[in-house]
Amino acid sequence: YAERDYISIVGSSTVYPFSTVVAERFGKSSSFPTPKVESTGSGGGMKLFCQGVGANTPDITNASRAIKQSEINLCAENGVKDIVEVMVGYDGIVLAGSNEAPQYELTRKDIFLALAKVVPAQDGSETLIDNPYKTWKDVNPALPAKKIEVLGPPPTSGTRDAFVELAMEGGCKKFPFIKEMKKTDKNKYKALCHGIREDGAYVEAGENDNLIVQKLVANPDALGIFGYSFLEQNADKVHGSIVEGQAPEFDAISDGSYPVSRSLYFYVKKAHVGVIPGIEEYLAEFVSDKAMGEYGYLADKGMIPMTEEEYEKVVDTVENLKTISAK
Amino acid sequence: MSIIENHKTVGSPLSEGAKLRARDVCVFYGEKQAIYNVSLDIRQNEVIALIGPSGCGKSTFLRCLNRMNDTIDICNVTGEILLDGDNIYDPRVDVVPLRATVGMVFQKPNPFPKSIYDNIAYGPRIHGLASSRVDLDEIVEKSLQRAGLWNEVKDRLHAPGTGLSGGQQQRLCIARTIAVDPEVILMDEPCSALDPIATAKIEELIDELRENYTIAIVTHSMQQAARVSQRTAYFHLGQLIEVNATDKVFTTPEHQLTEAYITGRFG
Amino acid sequence: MSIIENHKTVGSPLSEGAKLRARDVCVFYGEKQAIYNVSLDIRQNEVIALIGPSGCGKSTFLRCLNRMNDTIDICNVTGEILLDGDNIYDPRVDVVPLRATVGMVFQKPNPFPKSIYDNIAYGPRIHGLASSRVDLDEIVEKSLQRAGLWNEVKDRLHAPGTGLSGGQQQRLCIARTIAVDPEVILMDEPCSALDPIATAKIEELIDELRENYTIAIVTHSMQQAARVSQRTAYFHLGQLIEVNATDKVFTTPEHQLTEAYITGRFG
Amino acid sequence: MNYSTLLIALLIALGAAYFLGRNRARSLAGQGESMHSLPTHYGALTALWTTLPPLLILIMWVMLEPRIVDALLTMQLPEAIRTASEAEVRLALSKVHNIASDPTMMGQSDLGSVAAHLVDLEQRAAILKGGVILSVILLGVAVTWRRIQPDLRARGEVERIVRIMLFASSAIAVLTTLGILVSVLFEAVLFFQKVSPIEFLFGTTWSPQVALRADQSGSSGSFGAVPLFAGTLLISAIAMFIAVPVGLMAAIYLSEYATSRVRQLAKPALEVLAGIPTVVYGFFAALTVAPFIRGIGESVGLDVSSESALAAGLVMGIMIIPFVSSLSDDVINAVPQSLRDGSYGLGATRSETVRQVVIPAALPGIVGAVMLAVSRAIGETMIVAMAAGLAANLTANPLDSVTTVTVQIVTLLVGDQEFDSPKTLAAFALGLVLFIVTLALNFVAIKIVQKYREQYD
Amino acid sequence: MTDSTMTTRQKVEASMRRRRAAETRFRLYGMASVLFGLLCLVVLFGDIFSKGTSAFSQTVLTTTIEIDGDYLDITPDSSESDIMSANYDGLIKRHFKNDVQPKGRSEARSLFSLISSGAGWQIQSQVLEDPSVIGKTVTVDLLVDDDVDQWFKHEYGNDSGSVRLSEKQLEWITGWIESDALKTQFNTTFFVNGDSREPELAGIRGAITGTLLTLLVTFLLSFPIGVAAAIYLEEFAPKNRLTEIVEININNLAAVPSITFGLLGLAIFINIFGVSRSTPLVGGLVLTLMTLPTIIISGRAAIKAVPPSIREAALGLGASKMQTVFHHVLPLAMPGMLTGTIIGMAQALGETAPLLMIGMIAFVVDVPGFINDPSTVLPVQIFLWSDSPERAFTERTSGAIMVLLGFLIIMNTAAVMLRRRLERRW
Ligand SMILES: Nc1ncnc2c1ncn2[C@@H]1O[C@H](COP(=O)(O)OP(=O)(O)OP(=O)(O)O)[C@@H](O)[C@H]1O
Ligand SMILES: Nc1ncnc2c1ncn2[C@@H]1O[C@H](COP(=O)(O)OP(=O)(O)OP(=O)(O)O)[C@@H](O)[C@H]1O
Ligand SMILES: [Mg+2]
Ligand SMILES: [Mg+2]
Ligand SMILES: O=P([O-])([O-])[O-]
Repeated sequence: YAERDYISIVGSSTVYPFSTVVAERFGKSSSFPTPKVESTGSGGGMKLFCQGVGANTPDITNASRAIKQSEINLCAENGVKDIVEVMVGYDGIVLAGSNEAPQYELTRKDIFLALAKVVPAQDGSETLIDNPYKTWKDVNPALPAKKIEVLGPPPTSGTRDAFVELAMEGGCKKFPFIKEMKKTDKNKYKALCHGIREDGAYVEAGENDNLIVQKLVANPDALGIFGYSFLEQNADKVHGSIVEGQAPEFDAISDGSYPVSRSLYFYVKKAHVGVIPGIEEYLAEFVSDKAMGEYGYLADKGMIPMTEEEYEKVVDTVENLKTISAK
Repeated sequence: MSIIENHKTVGSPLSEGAKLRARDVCVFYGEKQAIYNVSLDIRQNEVIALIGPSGCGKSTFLRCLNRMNDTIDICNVTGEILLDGDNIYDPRVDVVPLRATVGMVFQKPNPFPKSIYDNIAYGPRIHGLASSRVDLDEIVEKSLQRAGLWNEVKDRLHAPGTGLSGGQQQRLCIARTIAVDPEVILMDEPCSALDPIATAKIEELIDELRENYTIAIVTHSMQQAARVSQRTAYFHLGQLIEVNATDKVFTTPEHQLTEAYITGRFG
Repeated sequence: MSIIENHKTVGSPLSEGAKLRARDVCVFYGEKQAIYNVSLDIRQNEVIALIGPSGCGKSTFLRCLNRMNDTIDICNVTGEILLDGDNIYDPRVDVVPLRATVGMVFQKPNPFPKSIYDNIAYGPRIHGLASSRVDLDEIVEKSLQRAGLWNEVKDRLHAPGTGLSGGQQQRLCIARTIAVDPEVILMDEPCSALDPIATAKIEELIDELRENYTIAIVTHSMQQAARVSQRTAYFHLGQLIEVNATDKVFTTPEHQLTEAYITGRFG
Repeated sequence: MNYSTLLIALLIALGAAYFLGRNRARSLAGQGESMHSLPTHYGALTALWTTLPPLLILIMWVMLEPRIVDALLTMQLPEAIRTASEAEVRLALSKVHNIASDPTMMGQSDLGSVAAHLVDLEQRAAILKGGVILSVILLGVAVTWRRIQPDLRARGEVERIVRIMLFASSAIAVLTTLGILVSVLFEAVLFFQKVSPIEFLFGTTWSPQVALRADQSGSSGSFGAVPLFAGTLLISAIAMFIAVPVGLMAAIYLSEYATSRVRQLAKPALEVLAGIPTVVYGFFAALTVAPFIRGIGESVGLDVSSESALAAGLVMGIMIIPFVSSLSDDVINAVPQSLRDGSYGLGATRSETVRQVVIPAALPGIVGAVMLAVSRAIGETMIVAMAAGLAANLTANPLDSVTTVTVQIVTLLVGDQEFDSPKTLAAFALGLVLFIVTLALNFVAIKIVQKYREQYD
Repeated sequence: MTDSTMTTRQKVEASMRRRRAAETRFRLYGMASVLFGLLCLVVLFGDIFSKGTSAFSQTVLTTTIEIDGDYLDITPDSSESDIMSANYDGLIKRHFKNDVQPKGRSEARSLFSLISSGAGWQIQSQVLEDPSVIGKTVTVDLLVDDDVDQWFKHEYGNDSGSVRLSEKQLEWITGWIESDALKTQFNTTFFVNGDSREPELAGIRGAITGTLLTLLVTFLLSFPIGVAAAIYLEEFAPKNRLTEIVEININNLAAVPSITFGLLGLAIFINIFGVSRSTPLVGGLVLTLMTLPTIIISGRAAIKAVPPSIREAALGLGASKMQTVFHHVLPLAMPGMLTGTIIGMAQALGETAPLLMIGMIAFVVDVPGFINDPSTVLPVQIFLWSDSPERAFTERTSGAIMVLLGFLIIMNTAAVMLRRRLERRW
């Protein structure tokens, strides 16, 4: 097992832009080499992370979701017992449209009705029918009579999972009989709330968010689903739709009033602390106020900082390297 | 043995109403000149034999007559060649009908990597000479028979032409050429790989064809030249030395070089 | 004209202390048999001429003698061929020294797409026959001279061999073969594309080579066979019909087929 | 001695051995011996025997040294660590390595002594390695030198060795196939335990939306791969529809019509198309071609989705043009001129000659080129993912959005995955089926080539 | 139509109209095909160039700043690590605070955000280079933030709603423009730096080096192995069922999705042989597996195209099979093999998917020195940048593509020149 003197980080492509900024600053301002950050996706990162301990496995994995029990088990099987979970902040998921199109004011129910595979029949009965809606106006008379066309990530993506859970399910629950179903037939409930239509209204457009932005510019009638940082950078081209009366803005996401946002994490292999040089220092840099704080450079890069309270907890976790099991 | 740069051909190279007339033809391969100011007429219904030492330019001259030299990049032809009075080197001339009219048998047999049948049928097909399959079969059989190959290949017409013996390939190429029924036939040593019997067969064919066609044949065999041709042209180092009636050339050549060549005193 | 399946060669195909002995050689191209039970001895210092109608199997037989038939996938040889007493078809035999010992000139000239010089020098180079550049130059010049090509190409030794005339290419291939100085030389119609003078030159060469080498030559010219060979073998449809001293074959052939062939009554 | 020094030493040995062997053969020949082979063959033989064995040893060494060193180090570790879990041992070893590479840390850790031991081991290994390699080199020279006698069949031996090396090279390609098969098979079998092969092969709905987390859920997920194969077929067909005619005609034009100047410029220029990163094509397809097609479609009243198979296929076709054009150009160029002459001599036009003589003669090579292009089309992901979308529609309409097997494999593998979920395993099953399908395709292609092969000369 | 009474000449003449037309059409198709291919190339190049050229210039702010040793707490005699860790960012902030006098904390923040976060490192490296500047006042060209850079380079943000800069910020910038402090210069950073998350600091040197090393490994392995395999299969392998299966297999390998090679590389090279992740070595090995089929297939086609008479001539002279192959067949087949290699290497040069599995889709700042240092390659860099939110990465993506194409063209030119020398028709 060859020695390794740099930190090896793998994992989520969503966390990658933030993790790399920290890595770069850490490398430049400390005597340690710049960590290597791979973008493998949350699941791929976990797989590598849980392969075992030693210099040929990564020290840290980023994730755009919390670690799963099955992954914790896998890690344990391979001797990775002490894992430190560090929450990074929030990522707002926006439904954006071209600046040439009017801003939509949507509710989660609208989103659900527009994008679900099956919806409750229009007559108010409790029957379920294949999604019949062609235009936004069909969904909600207050909306423009534009064709429903939403460019979004494919089912393999974490962003999609989050979107489905936060936006679609949120809307889905607004139907009392469906909400009832959750108690009686959970599987059916989930299939219903999480199933996205496959008739072309929802376009699986890959995971390159810049591409979605540009496609929106080319096709002003469409909406696109992507992360807040792309909206922020491309504000001259696209705008975020208002969801539940709230535009996707920094503060609204931060305080939770914009409903479609998820937390980002990274996980540290505690056993590597002290073996691979610089891990503690890297963690310190990451949770420092100048990085993660409200006015930190991560916020500049589009990450939504967490509340003061949550931040305190994160700092505490890192300082004491509190592992998941000890949580 | 050096010869004067601008040799004047002795004998009777020119004749009235000829089918093919070459005038002052020079051919260059890059810098190197291979043919020097050759003028020669070839009459309708005659067989003319081109003879001369190896490398003297016989093939080169022959290839000029249907512009096969066009396919060699570095080859350059000057002068005029008239077929029925039209200059075939005129830029407006289409080489395709020209070559269909002036057919050629090459020195090295070059069968297509196709079946024997398809080798023969190729020409008639592209020119639309056969109106039906039966027609075509007939053309193929006829051509192979005239080239004396039919008996040897009739039960393997669909075997590849490249699997034939050297002499068979040569006859295949002859058959292929006569299958398109050209008016002028240029033959570059058509019998070089043939045994006496096959040779006799081809010579018979040439005799028979002469009634309707014009034939130029390159040969190294003086006997053959004597047997099949009416006139003989003798080339030497790219120059046309002498053209005369065949019996005259072989009995009383006018030019000393010709005499030296046919009597075998040379070099 | 059908012949008996197992014809017994007339004349004297076998002889004591021969250099090359073929015994019961049969050759098949796939299903098709091209040579039937041929047994023939070729003596040291003799020139044997193989004659016969086109497609009768002369080339095929010749190619057996240095295992060139190995290169044709579908070709299959049975029987024995002994060179100085060793069976060349023994699986342990290395064909490389065999072919260096038994050289071959092919029916269709096949120069390498290299310069004239490199065409000739190739053999001596791979066999290490020249110890220096000067040596090699000498071998090249000597070979070209013996093949009667030197004068024509001496000032363009570095031009491509493929840019030569048909006859020149043929002589190039002859020169290439004698440059490696083999013990037995197999020549498949070496003069087919040559004019009488060049032919005479090659015949002279053959005569000269005979003093030290063993030569088998395929030819369609009976005159040539008569001029250069001591013995003549007549092939017919894959069978060896007759082998006899050349003058005997051409004056008083034993077999009726031979007679028919040499007198030109045939087909 | 480190590896680069050793490699340089090997190179020097190679040259020296060659000259030694050759000169020995020469001097023997000079003494009147008749050598079996040329001096250069003896040189080559000596060179091979002096460099191949040490090279093999070196490769083994590279692979084994770390393992042996670690095994030795493990014995040095404190009892407590050694008897703890394997993970502990590995961690400790990593730490030891890190300490050893940074002398200032040596004294600061309880593992300092082990690290010192490691440094010592490494030094000794380096000396040993150098010694072994050098002696093997010398041994090789000496033995071969002694073996060089007039009756040594050097050429045969060299050729046998070269032949083995040639064989080994082609074995690598075959081993790769096996490796791929093995690495896909295992997980594909796991997949088929969860999803029935019947459903997978004949199902017409592809929607891998399955739950990955206990607290999360999706629809049950369906794994009918037919739409993926249909999509692959559609997109590849469109791509080939562009690439084959354009590529083949370009090859014909370049080799038969164009002047050599044009050919020498245009051919490499076209080859650049194959090397443009697929991201560029992806953006081009998604942002230029797709809206263009959509615009045209809408102007004639067609309903075109903004992601279309046509856009991806067209652009992919452009990308693989050089596969067809350059490789075909080479084989067309290799057809002997005498065949063309034969055809021209009969009065065929150029195009007739090309179509009926040249192309058939070059067919095996052309089919090879086309197969390579098809393969590339099937294997391409980025363009499809960016321009044709990822939705698995079962359609033959090129204006619809479709997806391909390869794209799904990639998205499944790079997306959020879980080792035992059918969603991730599906990638392997797809890989396996794709492998089998293309195998069948190639089988057919080879049979066709064998049937129509025309051997010239 | 063909009347049996017509002579051949008449029949041929009769067919000529159609055939001439067919000929012309055929020729036009050919020309059109070549032109189409070239046109695509021009369009793609034009597209990339129009987007990418601006990546080669960078906006800087010229300012005169005092390297205040007291503030930084260093003297010319301080140790290197002290000099390294001094607070240069603070110095710059203080400088602009004094210079521009922003009101309040949030205005100060928006002022500081106009200057690149790399500005501190610029000063740092200047001080490290020459500690005697400590205490002096120097004039420096400080990098500005990518937003300012974009706004300034693209004619003051011609897309009207360039809302990334506030009124106040624009006011300051306009001030700088008026005092001629803001200018663009050649973007050397782009060529000498490794990757960075700040567009104005990001460079491709690491990716170029990684690409060079990776392709070197790929070429050194795939070319000889591919050629050797092609020779073996075409010339030496017995022609039987088994070789047919091998042939089909190799053809099939070309159709294996490239990511699968990544999986294989992960399993074999990393997990079994212990090669480290993210290195040019493992990248080169994986790309070798991927390019081999292309080289083998084209190599076999090229060998097949050599006429048998050439082989016969050599064999007839007593050349061994091996000599025949290496002296005659291989040189004649070499142009075709090089074509395959050019295309295969071009493909390897543009590939990203298989590299994902072996950890080369990564953020690597340090320039790799050797084949076992962590590194990334150009197409990966392009892929990563194209997916970055910062707008300024768009032009850098195109800039990197231009460099990649330059790389490709240089690589191809070398091979093409070689090929041209080897090519001949017989
Ligand atoms: N490669 C081959 N495949 C199949 N049949 C062949 C092949 N080569 C020759 N033959 C056949 O074998 C027979 C003998 O051919 P061979 O070349 O030995 O004749 P030959 O006596 O040399 O004739 P020629 O004087 O015309 O050269 C012929 O019928 C020929 O068609
Ligand atoms: N393609 C070529 N490139 C260069 N020189 C050539 C070419 N073809 C022929 N030559 C030269 O032109 C001269 C005439 O060649 P040509 O082929 O016309 O001779 P030939 O009279 O047909 O001879 P042979 O009887 O040997 O076939 C020769 O010196 C030959 O070397
Ligand atoms: Mg000639
Ligand atoms: Mg023959
Ligand atoms: O890469 P993700 O797991 O964040 O989609």
